Amino acid sequence: MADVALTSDAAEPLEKAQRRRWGFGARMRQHAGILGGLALFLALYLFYQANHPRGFTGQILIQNANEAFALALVSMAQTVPVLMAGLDLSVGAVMTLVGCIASHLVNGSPAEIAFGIVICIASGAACGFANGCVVVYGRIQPIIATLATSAIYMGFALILRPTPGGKVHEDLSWAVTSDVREFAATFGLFSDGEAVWLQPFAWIPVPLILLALIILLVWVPFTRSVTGRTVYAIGSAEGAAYMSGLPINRAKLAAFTLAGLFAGLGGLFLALQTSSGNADIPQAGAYTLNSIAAVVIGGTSLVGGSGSAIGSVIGALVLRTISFNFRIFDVAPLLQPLFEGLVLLAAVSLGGLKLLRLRNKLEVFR
Amino acid sequence: MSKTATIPAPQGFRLKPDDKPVIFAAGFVLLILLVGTGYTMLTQGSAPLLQPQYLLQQLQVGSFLGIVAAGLMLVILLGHIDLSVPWTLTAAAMMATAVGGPWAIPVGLGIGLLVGIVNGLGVAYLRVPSMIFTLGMNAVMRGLMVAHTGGFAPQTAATDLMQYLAVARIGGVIPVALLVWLAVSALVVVILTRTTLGRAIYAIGNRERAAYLSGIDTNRVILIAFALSGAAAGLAGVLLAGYSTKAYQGMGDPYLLPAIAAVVIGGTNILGGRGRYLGTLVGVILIVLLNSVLSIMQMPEAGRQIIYGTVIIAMLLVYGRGERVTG
Amino acid sequence: PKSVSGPGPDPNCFKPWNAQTKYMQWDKKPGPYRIAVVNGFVGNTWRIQMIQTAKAFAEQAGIKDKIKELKVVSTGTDVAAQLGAMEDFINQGFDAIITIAVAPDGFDRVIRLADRNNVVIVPFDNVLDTDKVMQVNEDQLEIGRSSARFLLKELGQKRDGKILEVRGLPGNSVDRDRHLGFRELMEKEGKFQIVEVVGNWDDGTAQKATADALAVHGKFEAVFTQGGSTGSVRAMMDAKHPFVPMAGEGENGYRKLIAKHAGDGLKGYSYSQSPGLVSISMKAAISALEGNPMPQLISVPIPAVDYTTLKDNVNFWSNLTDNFFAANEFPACGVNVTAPEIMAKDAKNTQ
Amino acid sequence: MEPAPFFALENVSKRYGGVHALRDVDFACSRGSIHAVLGENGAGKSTLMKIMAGVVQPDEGRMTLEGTPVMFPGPAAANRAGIVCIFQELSLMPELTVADNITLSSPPRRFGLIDGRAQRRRSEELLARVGCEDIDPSARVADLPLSRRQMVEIAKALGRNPKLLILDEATSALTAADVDLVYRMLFDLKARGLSILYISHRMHEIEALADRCSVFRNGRHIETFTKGTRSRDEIIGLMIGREIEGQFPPKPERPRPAPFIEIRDLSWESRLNGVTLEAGRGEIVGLGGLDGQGQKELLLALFGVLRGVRGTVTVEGRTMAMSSPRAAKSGRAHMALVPEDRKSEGLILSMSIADNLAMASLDRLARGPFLSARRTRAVVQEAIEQMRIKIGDAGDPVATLSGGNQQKVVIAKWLATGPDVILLNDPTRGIDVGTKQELYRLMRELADAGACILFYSTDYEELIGCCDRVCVMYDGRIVRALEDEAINERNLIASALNIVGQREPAHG
Ligand SMILES: Nc1ncnc2c1ncn2[C@@H]1O[C@H](COP(=O)(O)OP(=O)(O)OP(=O)(O)O)[C@@H](O)[C@H]1O
Ligand SMILES: Nc1ncnc2c1ncn2[C@@H]1O[C@H](COP(=O)(O)OP(=O)(O)OP(=O)(O)O)[C@@H](O)[C@H]1O
Ligand SMILES: [Mg+2]
Ligand SMILES: [Mg+2]
Repeated sequence: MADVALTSDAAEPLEKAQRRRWGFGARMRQHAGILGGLALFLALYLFYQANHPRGFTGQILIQNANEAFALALVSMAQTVPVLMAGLDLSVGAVMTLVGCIASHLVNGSPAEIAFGIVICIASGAACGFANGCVVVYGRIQPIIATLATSAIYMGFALILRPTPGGKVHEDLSWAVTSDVREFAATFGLFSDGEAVWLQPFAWIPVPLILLALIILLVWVPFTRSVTGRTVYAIGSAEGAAYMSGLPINRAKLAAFTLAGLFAGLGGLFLALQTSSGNADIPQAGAYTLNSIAAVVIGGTSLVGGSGSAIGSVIGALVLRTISFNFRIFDVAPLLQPLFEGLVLLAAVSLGGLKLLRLRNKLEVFR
Repeated sequence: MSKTATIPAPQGFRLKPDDKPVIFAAGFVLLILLVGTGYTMLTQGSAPLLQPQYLLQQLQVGSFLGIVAAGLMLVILLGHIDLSVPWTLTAAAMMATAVGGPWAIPVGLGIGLLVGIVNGLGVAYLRVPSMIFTLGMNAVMRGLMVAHTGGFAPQTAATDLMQYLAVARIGGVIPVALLVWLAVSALVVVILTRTTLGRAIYAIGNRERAAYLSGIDTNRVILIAFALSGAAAGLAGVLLAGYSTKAYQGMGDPYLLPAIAAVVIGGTNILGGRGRYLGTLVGVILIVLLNSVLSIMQMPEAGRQIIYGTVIIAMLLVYGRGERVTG
Repeated sequence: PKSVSGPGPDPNCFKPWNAQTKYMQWDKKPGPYRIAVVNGFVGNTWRIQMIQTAKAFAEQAGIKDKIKELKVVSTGTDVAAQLGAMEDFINQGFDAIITIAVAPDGFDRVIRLADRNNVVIVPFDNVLDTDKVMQVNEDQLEIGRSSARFLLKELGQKRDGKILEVRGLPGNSVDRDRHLGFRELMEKEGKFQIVEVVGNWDDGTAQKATADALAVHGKFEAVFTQGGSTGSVRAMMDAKHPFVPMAGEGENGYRKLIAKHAGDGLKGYSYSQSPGLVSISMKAAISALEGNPMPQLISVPIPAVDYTTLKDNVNFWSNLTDNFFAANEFPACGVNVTAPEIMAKDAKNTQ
Repeated sequence: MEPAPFFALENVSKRYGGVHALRDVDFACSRGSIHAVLGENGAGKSTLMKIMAGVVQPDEGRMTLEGTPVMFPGPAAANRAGIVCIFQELSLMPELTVADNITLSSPPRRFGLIDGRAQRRRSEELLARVGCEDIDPSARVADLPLSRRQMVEIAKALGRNPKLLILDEATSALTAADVDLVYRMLFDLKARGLSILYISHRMHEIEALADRCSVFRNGRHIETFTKGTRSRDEIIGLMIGREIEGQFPPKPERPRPAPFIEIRDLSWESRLNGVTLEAGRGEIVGLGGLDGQGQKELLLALFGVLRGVRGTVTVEGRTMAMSSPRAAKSGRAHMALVPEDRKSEGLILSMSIADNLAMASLDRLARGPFLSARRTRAVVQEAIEQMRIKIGDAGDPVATLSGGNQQKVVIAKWLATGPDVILLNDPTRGIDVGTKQELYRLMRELADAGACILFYSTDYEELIGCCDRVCVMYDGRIVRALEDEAINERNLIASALNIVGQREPAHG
């Protein structure tokens, strides 16, 4: 009797507490990071398009898509380990290595090309898997493990391509770096891309379509799988995840393998785009560091547990768009690096603003 | 150094686990020397690597990396990282030579300190991940230096004092640079083992939340650590300029990754909270000798890269392994 | 562009690479022109000097009125970004694009677009492995050979002993060509033991690498340092290694050292991959836009001096800093911006 | 009468390095019964449970499940066998939503992919089963108070429809109201024939729930008996191997001292709505009420952890700024806070006991920037003796201490700073009776020595037992202050539910 009163009353104030916290606003706040990134990107990009002599045309879109694709994929790759609260410093190296492999294999008859592409994707995944093994069975911190493996992968890349060069299938290279119509035309599909039903999409750049496919067919299923969920769980609280009987090791291996796969796809595209391979150490480094920046701008927390590869794609786009604008405006060439640095610093520091909202200082530490 | 209760031992063992890195790294240093000597024996029939002047020269060259690593270690112990080292170092060197005269060195150190403080502010007070903020700072410093060189055609000649510190040898034997390195090392050891600052650094590296609730001003500690790291980079820049008698664009680029590797090979936990300076010291020597011997053996770049990677993994497999998760 | 037969205008400036070099011709366009310089990596003195030169040259009388707009961007060591930038300038309707390629391949797509839009692309310094564009460079193989020739001359009768070769950036075609040229002669001429170390064209790295080599090998008969030559000399001085004949780049510092120590045996040779190449490339682009037939591969004479021909304030400047590259002007081409003019400017006239 | 064993262990032993966590233990539990496991900190309870749940493997011994021998390589295996454990250290992922957590290991799927809607529905019904409809499944666990998290943890466990359910101090942070929910759920489960193992350091819970009790003492299974065959004192005797006389120290008979610290309508966000209270030297003032009514926020606010706190706090008439723990510690009211979660907030587990003890008083131990090794050693020694902390070597990581001793370290590290105002946030959670008694004694000694203590507890017995006054909080304000006789179970619960006093809080 007293009990009844007790429970019902007990629930009441708490319910209020909950409501106070879990309105629409809270949901938004969960995605604040990614939304911020999106806003930043739209602002910068529309500004660029609006001021471009040929703004809002197919060519510009294609050119930008081509430029952004590799970085976008490498950033997606970086996201997965970061969700597990680990960094992967080898994404740039894996991209480079796969690019070098592609410059040897992706050429010749359709069969050979298909085979080459499969090998490229497989070896990207294999590199990732190797990282996973070092982390899981070697029990070495991801950031260091991948720092080491990246050196090894660069070594292999240098062996495959002591000096830049190689060849990839020209039509394929042209097709994947153009819009849908060109793609169809190159391979004589859909009556050379003139099919009526195709026209609404004819202007879409192929890289964007590839990106969308990768997200829909690989990333989304991953996040909705138990393994994917486990990755988030590990980033959030590894011990607890283990106690809950989750497959920790499998998830870690899967995560790094997926990272390798994405990075590999990036490398494959870069090879197609440049129809060559180049074991360029500074370039690999640049991609790795940019991928980290992209991940953060995309609203993924470096301490793990929350974020999304889609955010990282947006982050990558933000980074690219910053430099787009230098081509439109007259910035003294020797001041460009400075501006670039400042904008990057500002972009990543935006996250610091949420501190102003923070009321409980303890929330800083997690 | 001896009684470092601050360095936690997982399973109740005491000093053993943190001696391991030092011992193994030292062993590996010997191995490198032996391999190198084997090579020279075969090619020249002489063993120059075992002669004191070679080793002293390596220590002289190594002291630049050593000083960078010493500063970086403070930051890594916090569980942070400082990617702005390359262009902090360069900026310090370039500004020092640009100013020249008696003010050269103070200015160089000042620049380092300044960049460090900005890093500290960003990381501690804005709570931007150090990984990213220092990356941005690195880009900014590069931008500044490009504009500086392009715009002002600065003087780039190192002052005599800078050259003295970097290349002079006391009695023609002991490199002054080495003494500078040792001085810095002594300072870091004292900070880490004997001061409240050091204790706070380890505490924050382990669990900042608890440190904060113990009334430690964690933001201030982070700020100081980054400032010190910056200053160390600045000092290294000044010395390096002295060594090559001038400051030039990009002179800091070859120092970041080796420094990180040295700290980690020395047994410092990259996530912070654990590690002793002696390890870093040995780690630096290991990296420097490895570089030198590979260069002597005319190892092609590919081989170098693969060997670096393998060495780091191998060393960590021996002693750098984390605990298996069980709740 | 259509493939035509030479000769083109101003042959001692636009010198064809060799007899086989074919000529290209673009449709004549009315000036003045919009020219873009797409640089890759920025953040070493050479690139900065190059960018400054480009801007100074655009102001030079006789050029100024032919250029409506000059835009310079640096894309960093990222081939995708560089391709994007070039494509962007094509789309913006620029007439010519001067570039230092981040990689020798992968520009096929951009070249296709450029040809469609009748845009002239001129790679220089790091050139492309293609004959579809007009390119400007010094003959890197020849740089290697001439260095070898000089050293052999200075070594007199001596045809054995150790030679130190300090190479440049691994994997870079310039490094490869200079190396091949050098080895070609040295190995033909004598039975030297050539010790090879990597210096990345960077003073500090070259200095360390040289120091290591000296520590191990004791004495060298001669030294060839592709870049970062100053570092190599410093290392020898630190190691109290006697001065020996040496071939190296065109850094002012290196030339200062030669001038100072030639008497003590530093018989030095200093070729220069000049940042001034950018001016010639711009000039070539303009000439192409004016409809002249141009050599597909333009060979720029190698500005080289040795300890006998060094002259203060002419081909080196003892009172200026070490870092810049002394050879900047090419009188034969009417490129008259000297290094000091570039590198001794102050803030306001860089904007 | 004796039901057939469902899960049985035979002479199981487990050692950690030198420590015998369990020695040659026989233990069995049967379906349809709630089986309590009692023992001091470090007695081996958690280890036993961890073994049953497959988290750790025994060194020796056999386990049989319904007669057939089993062994579990990991928690996953045990789960599959129907053995589910709610661990003392919660096993939730703070960044994930409640729904994600509850359905973590076997989420509802469509076409192999996790089905968000079904998952939400499932978690809602599970939460309903433990009577927590108020928890929004899409809330992040990190944003829930500890008590709510423990309820989520329980819902999560139910979600795996266990045959054997283990609760290892799973209720340590629950308030009377929640505990009551859990009771009913447990009885319900028992009725359905589940076997339930229940670990708690709270006697009244054991008495209310258990059918049978097993007592452990330093790794050995001392005795198992049916409830009611042993008196409370006998049981405690079995647990700690000695008799303990009267659990709470006597309260002093004296007029109420003059206020030392005065808090005037303190407000923060929507969690504190004008708290006014004062406490004098020598007083132990309890903070009562349901969990999550702002007690923790009050302590944090005083300690300078919260931003944007309105209201005034005066110490001996002087206003003090609540800017940071550092200020609170070194300011005129030398404050000390024993925080909610000792493992993440109170201690630095991987650092040595000595370092932890010195952590709060670093600047008092320093000469200039330098730490004085001598002073430090002295302080550590004193602390260890004063608190009777059972340790091997002060250089060992504090993680090697049992929770009880860990808690002592937390308190000792603050006593070393010689505080005037001591804020205690549920300091006895998961602490065994013996240790609790020591703490109570200590609190009283400190008070008598002139300290002023604010003591929040979720266990009303101890509020009754050791407080001079109890201020009961409801919805961020103090709804009732109880003094001596008035401090009793009835009043506490009544005012906790705000049954007396104004029914609805004034603000919206
Ligand atoms: N991971 C471990 N490493 C070393 N020793 C351990 C470990 N876990 C348990 N022990 C030892 O086993 C003993 C029993 O630990 P256990 O956790 O079972 O105690 P408990 O009964 O759960 O105490 P509490 O009431 O605090 O939960 C401890 O005293 C400890 O010495
Ligand atoms: N790394 C370790 N080394 C040695 N012993 C350990 C270690 N980790 C835990 N223990 C032991 O395990 C036992 C249980 O540890 P735990 O952290 O669970 O304490 P606890 O159960 O939280 O205590 P309480 O139940 O009072 O809260 C403790 O007695 C401790 O001695
Ligand atoms: Mg326990
Ligand atoms: Mg326990």
